[in-house]
Amino acid sequence: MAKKLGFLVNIERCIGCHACEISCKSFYQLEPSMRRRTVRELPEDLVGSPVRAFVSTACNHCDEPACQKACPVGAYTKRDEDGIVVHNQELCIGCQMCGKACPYGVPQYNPVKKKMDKCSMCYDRLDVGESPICVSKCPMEAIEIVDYNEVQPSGTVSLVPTFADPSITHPTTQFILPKPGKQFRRA
Amino acid sequence: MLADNVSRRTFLKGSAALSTLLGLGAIGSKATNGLVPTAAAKSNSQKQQFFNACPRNCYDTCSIVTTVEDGRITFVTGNENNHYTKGRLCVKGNTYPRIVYSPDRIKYPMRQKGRGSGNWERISWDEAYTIIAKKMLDIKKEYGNTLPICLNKYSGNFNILNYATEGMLSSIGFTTRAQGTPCDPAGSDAQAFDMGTAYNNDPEQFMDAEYIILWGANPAWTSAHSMYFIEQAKEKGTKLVVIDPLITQTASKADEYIQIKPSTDGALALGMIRYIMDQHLYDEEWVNNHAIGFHEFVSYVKKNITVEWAAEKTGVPKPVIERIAREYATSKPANIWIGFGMQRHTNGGSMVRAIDALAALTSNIGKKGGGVNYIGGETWGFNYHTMSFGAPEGTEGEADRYVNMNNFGAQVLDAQDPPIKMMWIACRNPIAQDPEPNVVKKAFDQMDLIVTADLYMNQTVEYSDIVLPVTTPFETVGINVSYWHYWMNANEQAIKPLYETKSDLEIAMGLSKKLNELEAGSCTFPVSGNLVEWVEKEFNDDIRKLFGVKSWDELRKNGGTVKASEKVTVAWEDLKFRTPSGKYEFFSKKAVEYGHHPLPVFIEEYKANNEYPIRCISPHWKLGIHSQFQHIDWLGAIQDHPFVEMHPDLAKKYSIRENDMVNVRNEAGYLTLPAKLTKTVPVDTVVMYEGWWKDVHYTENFNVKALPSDMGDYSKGQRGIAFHDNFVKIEKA
Amino acid sequence: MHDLPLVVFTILSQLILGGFVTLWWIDRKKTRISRKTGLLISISFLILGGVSLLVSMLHLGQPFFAYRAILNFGVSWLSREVTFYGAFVGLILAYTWFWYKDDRAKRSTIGWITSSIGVVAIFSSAKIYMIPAIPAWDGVSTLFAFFLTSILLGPLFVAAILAIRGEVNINISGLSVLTLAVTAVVMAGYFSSLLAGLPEAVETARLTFNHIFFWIRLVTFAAAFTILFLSYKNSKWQNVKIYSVAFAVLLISEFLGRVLFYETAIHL
Amino acid sequence: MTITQETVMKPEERSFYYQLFCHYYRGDLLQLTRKQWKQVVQIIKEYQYTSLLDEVAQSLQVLEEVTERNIQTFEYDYNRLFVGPNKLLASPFESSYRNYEGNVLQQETLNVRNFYRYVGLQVANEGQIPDDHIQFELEFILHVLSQPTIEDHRQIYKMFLEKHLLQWGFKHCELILQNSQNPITHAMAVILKEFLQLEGGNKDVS
Repeated sequence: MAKKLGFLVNIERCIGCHACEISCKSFYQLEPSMRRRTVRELPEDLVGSPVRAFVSTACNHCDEPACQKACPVGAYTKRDEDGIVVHNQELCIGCQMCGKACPYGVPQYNPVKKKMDKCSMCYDRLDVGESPICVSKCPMEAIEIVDYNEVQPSGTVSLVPTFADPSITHPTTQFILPKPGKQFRRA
Repeated sequence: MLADNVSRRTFLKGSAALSTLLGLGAIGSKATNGLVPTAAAKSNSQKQQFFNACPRNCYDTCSIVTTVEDGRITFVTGNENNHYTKGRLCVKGNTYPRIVYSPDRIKYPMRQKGRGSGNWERISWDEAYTIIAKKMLDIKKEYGNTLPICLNKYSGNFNILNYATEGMLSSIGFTTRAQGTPCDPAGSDAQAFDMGTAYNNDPEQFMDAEYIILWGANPAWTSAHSMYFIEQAKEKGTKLVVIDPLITQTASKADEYIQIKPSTDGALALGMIRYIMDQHLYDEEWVNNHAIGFHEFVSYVKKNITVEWAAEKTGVPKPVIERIAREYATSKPANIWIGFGMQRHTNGGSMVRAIDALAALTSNIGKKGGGVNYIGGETWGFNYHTMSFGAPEGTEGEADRYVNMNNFGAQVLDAQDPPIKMMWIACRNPIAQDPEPNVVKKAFDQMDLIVTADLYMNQTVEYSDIVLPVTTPFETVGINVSYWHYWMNANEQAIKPLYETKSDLEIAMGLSKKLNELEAGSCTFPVSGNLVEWVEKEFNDDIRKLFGVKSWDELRKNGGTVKASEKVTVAWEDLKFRTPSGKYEFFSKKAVEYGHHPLPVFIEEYKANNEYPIRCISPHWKLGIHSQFQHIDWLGAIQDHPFVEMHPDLAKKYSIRENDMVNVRNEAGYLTLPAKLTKTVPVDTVVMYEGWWKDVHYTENFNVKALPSDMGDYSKGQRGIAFHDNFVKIEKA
Repeated sequence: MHDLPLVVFTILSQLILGGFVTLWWIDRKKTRISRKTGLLISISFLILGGVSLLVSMLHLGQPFFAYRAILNFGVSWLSREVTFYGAFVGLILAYTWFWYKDDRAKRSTIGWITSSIGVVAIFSSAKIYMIPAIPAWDGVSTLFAFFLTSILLGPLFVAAILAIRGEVNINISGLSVLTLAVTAVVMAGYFSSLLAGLPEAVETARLTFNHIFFWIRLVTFAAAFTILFLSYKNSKWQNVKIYSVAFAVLLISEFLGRVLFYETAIHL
Repeated sequence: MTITQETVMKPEERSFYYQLFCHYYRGDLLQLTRKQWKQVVQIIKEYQYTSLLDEVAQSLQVLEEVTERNIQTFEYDYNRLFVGPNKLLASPFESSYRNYEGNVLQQETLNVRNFYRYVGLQVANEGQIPDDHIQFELEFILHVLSQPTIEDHRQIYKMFLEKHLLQWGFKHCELILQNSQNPITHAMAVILKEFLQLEGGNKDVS
């Protein structure tokens, strides 16, 4: 059976350090404003008592990618073998409809190349048995690649606050939400 | 070297006239500065990998793997051979390619005409050395000694070879030195009184702990690699307690977070101790056999401390204190990590002694996975060969003179007989990082010559006469160890030094050469030498034995990193303390010698006055280390301006809304920055992160006074700074 | 503004469709339009069509590879829009040819095909924007808006030119008044659905109401309505000036409305 | 003004300008006195292209009339623009204009290096100073122009110009003009800009 690869982002582990984002950027030598992965601050009342919480997201490699439907040149393909949504920059004409259509705003316009750009789950690394940069460079090991056809991890969610409804494109990314700890705060 | 004759034949009158006018041959005739015929076949375009060591003032001191293609760095990442770095760098380490290849690096030695004018002229290294050496010799002639020359160097680069700067200055005679550290002194003294020295367990042992208390430490931001082990321990069932006045990123991950009133941590520890004593949860055997002064301590506690008092003092409810005390005392091993922030108070050292006592009487010291972990230096036993040359024969005087790094400006101004006339600054940005920067500027004004060696333009360089361009770790050779973990990392030269940059060691050799040219025998520092030979000289038998590696070369050939023998990774495992008594000292005569109470007692905290009622804490920022990294644009894309965090209730009192500009002011100065409202800070405290200087005309130190902490002079020569006993008033700007 | 090329393209393409259908319809109804006038109007569509295609390419990062945009016809509404719109403009060329040849029968047939293709092109165009990622766009109101723009601008454009040429005085104001009324209803429904929708939709409504263009659009809309209503009631008001003014006012109104459409779109 | 086909320079004139700017970016003109600047202007004026362009003529006049004060601050301004130690106001490195976030020693630098290598040249301290410093690019063109023995030397010259110098030279001049605080750096930027314009010929090179 074909694989269904997706990111599993452990928000409980994430310390919002941005190493995933910057290591990806450094490895792919992306322009200053470009981010294939971004770390975002979550609302501080996420688990009730105030905490500093972050979530790291990249392309969600959706089951029904809106980018693919929007793209007029067919630059997007969802790989049969593992479901990775790949953007072929060679074909891209920079119309930016994919960025509009993606509920997560993932494809970003590269003002220097004048083409769109997005996370490829480092498929070329995966193909030779290496893990994606963000996965292998997160100091907290908070990002994993999971074959969701193989394992269905328990306690994960596909929706975190501020995120788009997963029923639109069926993103493969799953999240582990933080567990609230006890807090004794001064009055 | 280009075929001049061909050029000349082709150039007609204009070109010839220009060449004559400039007094130069045709272009291409200056071999060192232009294009030359290809010397060899095209350089190796294959991918090469080198081991580097992150030399920053950081717990994690990572081992780095640098990919080089065509002689240039294409990727920098962590070394998997190092089980602490685990092949992963922090966010800052990931920006190294940008740091090396930014067009804005300082490239050449330069001289400023008019301090602060921005009028710089490029000079050669020879000119720079000449100006500096002449000034040094003039000073020696005028004052009969070299004490008017002052070195202010600290933690910007901990490569062992970088001690060459200190060594070079010692090689000309006795000079004035900025002494002490703004970092850890109060806590280090406390541990020195209690145990003889500060010595921590291997942080990888968080995995072995049953119970972890992070006391005023925020490793999620300042030691991401430690945070990994803590999180892993938590996931396998270890309880994680965080005690902090702020809900830090680390506190956000705690099983239990306890918000304590700042500067009352000693009271909490003593309250826990009282409960543990009352409940007989302490290890009687241990305190009797391995400690002295326990009975005196018991009577102090029984007489002066109650849990109710501790609850009142700290703001932590009595049942919580009791429960945490019981849990801590009954979990084995239980691990405490004391952060540096906690001791940056006027009672910081005594608070650390109280926490040490808590760990001691529950016999958590000397246990794998336990410990009262603060800082350590067991792996630092190098030869420091660069500092071994001594003063030249016939040097007047007996020793270097010290000024307190933590009150640098004022003490430089006060220094007389002789006054300080020349300053050498390396691995430091005092105008951004010192308290009361305006006083430091005044001290600078008094100098005849200020020399700064640095990578990038900053406030201190702006205020210097001569700037010397230095190398990044990737362009030089070195060896690094950590004050926290137990690994030793080799630093190979991965690329040629860009432009005319030199390492501090090369600068030391160059200057020595010039000094000896101008006055033979005026400097004992070697005038030449190969960097690899220099680094090999740092190894001695103790280091070889400790790490099981013969040489730097062997280290670099075998993975670039090696961990010290397991024996040293458990602090005080043999329970042979380095105190005068050889035991753990609840009662320390040494403390008395330095003017402190012999016991770990509670010292009243520094309090706010009515005019400046709000505490202002300036902790470390996650996207920088002190003044380093924060100006790097990759990180600027994440956060591009400084801010002050405040509780919404406090903000409301001053009608301040999110992003409103706020004046933060006290006697020392003021700054204006946008507000960030968050319930993660207490209502009576504001927080500004340390080290921001890019694009603003201030630093957070503008309103930090040079208020000393209680300890530091025993182990570091000078007391620390009570950075967090800083009180301000705020108003909407 | 980044999406300006799209504003211009959508308005122009919709105008051309409305205008084309109007011209074809009048011509088909055996109303006499001189060859010269027919050719003139037809060529003006051709020019506007060319301009609209060029402008739309400005929106691309790689305008020279615009032709690739038809590759994903099977899936992408944008591909379909490009294909159908390209065909539409191509067919206008053929239609124009038969004005030149003065072959009314062929014109009629080709016009019929052209009109249908044009409708499909504008339908595809609307479908591009009906995406869940942007709640303010994701509804039939987008479809309505695009076709209503066609019906508002196209016939007026043709009527104005016919009036200028002094050939046929067609009474277009009835249709326009009706369309404006429908537009008003659609707009009211649209904003109430935004306000009742997702937070992003509410934000779009808020941005729109706070935008000066929205109020200018309302005023121009009311002005056009008044003029056209008077024109509908009073044949004296059916002349070159009135049609031209009404067209100009409505063009501004629609243009500003379209700017807002892009400007206030809030992504999920 | 528009540049017409007729204004294409004679080879020796072209070589002269490359030589002039190469010296300029090598820092050789920093020490010139007022009198020497006058002489430089005299030499330049012997060539026709200067008389064709008002802006250049104006700049030459500025250079002719420089004051002692101007000469004094020239070096400071030159360093602020091209040398440091501050954040450079007009980086002299091609790669800092062309690649992701303006790093030096990137792919563009290697492309430039390949050109040098092709004709048997390299930067003296290769790997230490980025090969695409404008000084080297100018020197390379000068070399190619003066070596008819190099096979395809016209093509190499043209290709290098189009693929490299003209790709960033204008942006560089613009930055100088924006940030210059000294009449000399300003005037030299105007002359360089117009010269590059001419080198670009009728081609639309931006």
